[in-house]
Amino acid sequence: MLNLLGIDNPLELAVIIVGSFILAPVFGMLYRGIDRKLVARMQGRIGPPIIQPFRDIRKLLMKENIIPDGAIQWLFTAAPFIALIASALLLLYIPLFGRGALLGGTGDAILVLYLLIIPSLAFVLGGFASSSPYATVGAQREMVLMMSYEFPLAVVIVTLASRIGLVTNANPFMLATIAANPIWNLVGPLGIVGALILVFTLIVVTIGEAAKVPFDIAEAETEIAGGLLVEYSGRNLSLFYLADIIKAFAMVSLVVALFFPYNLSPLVGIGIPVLAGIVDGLFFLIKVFVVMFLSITLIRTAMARFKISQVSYIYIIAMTLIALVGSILIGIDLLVF
Amino acid sequence: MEILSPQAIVKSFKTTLGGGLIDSKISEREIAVKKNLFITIWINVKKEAFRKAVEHICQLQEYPHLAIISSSDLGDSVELIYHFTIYYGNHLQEISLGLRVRLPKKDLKIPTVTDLIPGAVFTERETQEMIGVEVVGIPDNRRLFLPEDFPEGVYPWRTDEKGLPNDMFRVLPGRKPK
Amino acid sequence: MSLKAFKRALWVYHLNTGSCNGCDIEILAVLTPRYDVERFGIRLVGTPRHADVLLVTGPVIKQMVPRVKRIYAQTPDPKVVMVIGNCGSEGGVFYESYNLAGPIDQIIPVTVYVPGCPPRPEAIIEGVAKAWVKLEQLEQQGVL
Amino acid sequence: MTVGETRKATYTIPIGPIHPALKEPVRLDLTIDGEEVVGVDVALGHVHRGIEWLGMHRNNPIQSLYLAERICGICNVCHPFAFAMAVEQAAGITPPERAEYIRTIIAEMERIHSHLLWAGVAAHEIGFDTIFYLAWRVREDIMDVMEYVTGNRITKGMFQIGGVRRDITAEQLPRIRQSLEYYKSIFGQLKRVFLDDRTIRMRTKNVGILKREDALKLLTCGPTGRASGVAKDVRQDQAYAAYADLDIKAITPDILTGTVVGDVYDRIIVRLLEVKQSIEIIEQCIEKMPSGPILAQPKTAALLNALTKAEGEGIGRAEAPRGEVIHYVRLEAGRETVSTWKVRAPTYTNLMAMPTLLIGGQIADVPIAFASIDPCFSCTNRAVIVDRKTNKKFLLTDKELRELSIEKTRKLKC
Repeated sequence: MLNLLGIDNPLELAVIIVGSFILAPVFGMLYRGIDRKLVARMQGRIGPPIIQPFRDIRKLLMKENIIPDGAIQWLFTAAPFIALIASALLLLYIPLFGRGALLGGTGDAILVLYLLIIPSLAFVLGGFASSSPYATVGAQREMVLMMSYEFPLAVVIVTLASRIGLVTNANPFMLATIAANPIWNLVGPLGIVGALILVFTLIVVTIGEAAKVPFDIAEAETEIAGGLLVEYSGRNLSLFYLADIIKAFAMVSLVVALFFPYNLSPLVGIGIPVLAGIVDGLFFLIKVFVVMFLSITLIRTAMARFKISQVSYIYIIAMTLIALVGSILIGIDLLVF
Repeated sequence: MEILSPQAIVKSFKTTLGGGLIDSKISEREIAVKKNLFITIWINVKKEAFRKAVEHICQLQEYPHLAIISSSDLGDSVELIYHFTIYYGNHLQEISLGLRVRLPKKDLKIPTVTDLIPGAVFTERETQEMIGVEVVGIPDNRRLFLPEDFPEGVYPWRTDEKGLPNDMFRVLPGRKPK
Repeated sequence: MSLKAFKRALWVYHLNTGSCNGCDIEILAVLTPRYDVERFGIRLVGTPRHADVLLVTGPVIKQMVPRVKRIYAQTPDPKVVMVIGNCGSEGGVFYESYNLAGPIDQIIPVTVYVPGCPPRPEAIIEGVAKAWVKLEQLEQQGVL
Repeated sequence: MTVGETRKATYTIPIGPIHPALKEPVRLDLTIDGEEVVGVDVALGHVHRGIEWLGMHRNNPIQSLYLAERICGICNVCHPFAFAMAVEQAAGITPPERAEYIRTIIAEMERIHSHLLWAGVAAHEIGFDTIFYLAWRVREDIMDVMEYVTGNRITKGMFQIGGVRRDITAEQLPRIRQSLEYYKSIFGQLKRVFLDDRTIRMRTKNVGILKREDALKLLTCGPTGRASGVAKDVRQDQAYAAYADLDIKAITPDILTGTVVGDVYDRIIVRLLEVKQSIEIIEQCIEKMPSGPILAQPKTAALLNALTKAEGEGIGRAEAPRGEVIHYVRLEAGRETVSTWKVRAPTYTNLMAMPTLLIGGQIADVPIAFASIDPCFSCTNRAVIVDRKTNKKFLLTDKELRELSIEKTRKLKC
């Protein structure tokens, strides 16, 4: 086995691999179930059981896999795989369960940005390949949305990396570096405000990334089948379903990795590696849950029920501007203190 | 616009149409506890006077509400009733006005009223396809409800040989076809 | 594959073939907080490609026949067809009309009939339970 | 079959909707230039069941009463209501006063349920599913009361020619009152949700405008016409049932806002205020309800016999939640069925206004503008989009339209 990331403890390596490939999707699905349940409760319903996403996927695997006559066959079939593989790759680059990322290295923070695009792109490709006008319209809109939210996301990461780059000799565009130097430790009060604004931006971006079926904002979670997936069925649909879940989990993990990389074990002083790993892993899950609840579940329901309509209607301008304000604050903070 | 009594309305038709008016009827029904009146006026006009009658209704009320055209197959003729309502918007003063015109089966043609009442297109289209009356000058000549593969020259509401043939509908088991 | 997963994750597509809306609003009512079928994992989907169950209402107007057949073909196997309401089951009050091609079982195979005009939401949910039983039978026969 | 359908047969999903808003037997052929709608054609007939033919050739009038109830599953009180009135007029039967009051109460209950249903559907059209659930949850209470009073949730089977089949007893009144109190207590909340929400305002103000003059010319009726300032309401205008005893005033949006715009927002106002009006009407009816019989002729066989012998014609008019329902009935002596039956449902004429509502708007506004007249049919509805520039035709199901619509809300929101 390759000695990735300089991890020489085979146990730890095994833990990370298990964490990336098994635990992350499992918890991703669990969180999707929790999200659906919570939304239902907030809408006055009982809602599906938390394990519903597992059942959905198992059922989809039992179903017939139809490829429509008019579709571009190879692309139609390949797109779900691309989406799933790209989402899974994301997990390898994002630190999970309080550990480092399996892969990673110079510039992985930028790489993640690109990897985030690929699943969306695969959705778009699948939509175009179905050559249904419905899916085509959906694909076009998805592309527009995708381009819009990648931009503020880039601003957030670049700001973080530039600030952190000033205090360390390590490459700042590494998630490991960012994790080692949490932004909150580096800046003064003004910078904290700036960082909070960046967190807010990232959370709004997460809504866009996770509510992947962009035209179906209210039902993106309960109904994975938006316009893009109209022609998909059976296994292919389940792959998209899974990719969607994993990507949402990865995205939220990214938020955690960028802004809340703290581990619990050093704070409470647990020295035993295994115990520390378990404690950190659980703490990570809690952090992910909190971010997911705030960004996906709560805002989604609240936006429909109450009204949060203060943000401008163009994602790209408003959110980018807000992100820029955040980075300027961090910049001023640097000058002042 | 001045609101006329039902009797005055009938009288105004008489003066406007003269011999074009065949007969007229005012039906009044007492309703509920306070016995307010539900008033319906039936005006029966000759085919030639039909347009003039509609124009006269437009005089009585600026935008008369043409609810529907009903059609009955009377054997040797088809009777159309244009159901208007006038004087709406005022408490209990609305009057239902049925303008009745009879067309002989030999000459099933009626001029359109869509130039006076633009909203009448649907009901005129329906009249054409259901009873087989040709509406002369209708702006939209297509069918409204019947499927495109419905046979030509068959009109569901006719009771003569142009009505539905027996093989076009089903009869419930145990029920005699009428 | 366990049938249990299948049973507990039925995705439903609603197909209206010319119904009066009565059954359709009751199907919707089944989704709403009072009845909330999502707690059984049942949910309405927007395309027959994702569906396990076709909920068909209405007496099948002649114009709808090719569409009903196409929707049926578009639904991936295994699938169950449920008819909601009297019109769809046997024509109902419209049986003798000249513009009908139904009832539905003359056009596509039907597994579960839910009679009623319209059936109560509870009856619709019970119909879904009947569909589960049918699926179990299919499993025993080795079809699944 | 349209051009688009033949060219791309596999993509056409003719039965788009999973929610009832646009489930009409109607196809809209939209001509668009870029994003703007420049032409609209309406194609009907996907739910043509030949009901009038059945009534004229198959059923006796009492059977047709139940057929009339099944014209529409949502407004299934007003059709038998109008049909019964038409037959009563034709046969010279006068329903007892108490029956008139019971009919009115049931009709108003239906209005409450229908308007709440519409509110949920309209919220769904612009992507507010939480409000959809809220509105439908609120609606369940009146459904319960209707079931309690009539025995059924949807098709009530309350009407009989010459009266009603069930009485409303004194024991039932507390439950009805309790429900009315409930709706009064939440009315402020509903009003806040639907009229003050910024997103709803943004999506509905100045969308789908119908000017007063167009509304009159195109014969629109019901809330659609009233939102354009046409104070036309059968309950106010013409004496029928217990409405003749009450002092009812047609609701126009200027009652609340002082002006009439005739847009979707005004239609929301009218419907909301009508819910309140219905509550008041039911209260007055309960208070003033006279005692006495509920049927002019309780024996069905005798009634049928009288109807067979009767000769005459009559019009029944009732204000349905969506507008005016008119039934024309002609009876011939010796004939078991009615000899002529003509039904006019409100959507029939309201659809005439559709081109005016949609032309000049954006595609994303089509669903809410279309839903704003509260069309009441059942199934397929999709639009043929003709792009002026390329002259290509392709089909959009209303689900896609809804997606576009929801996306617009989303854009406005964040």
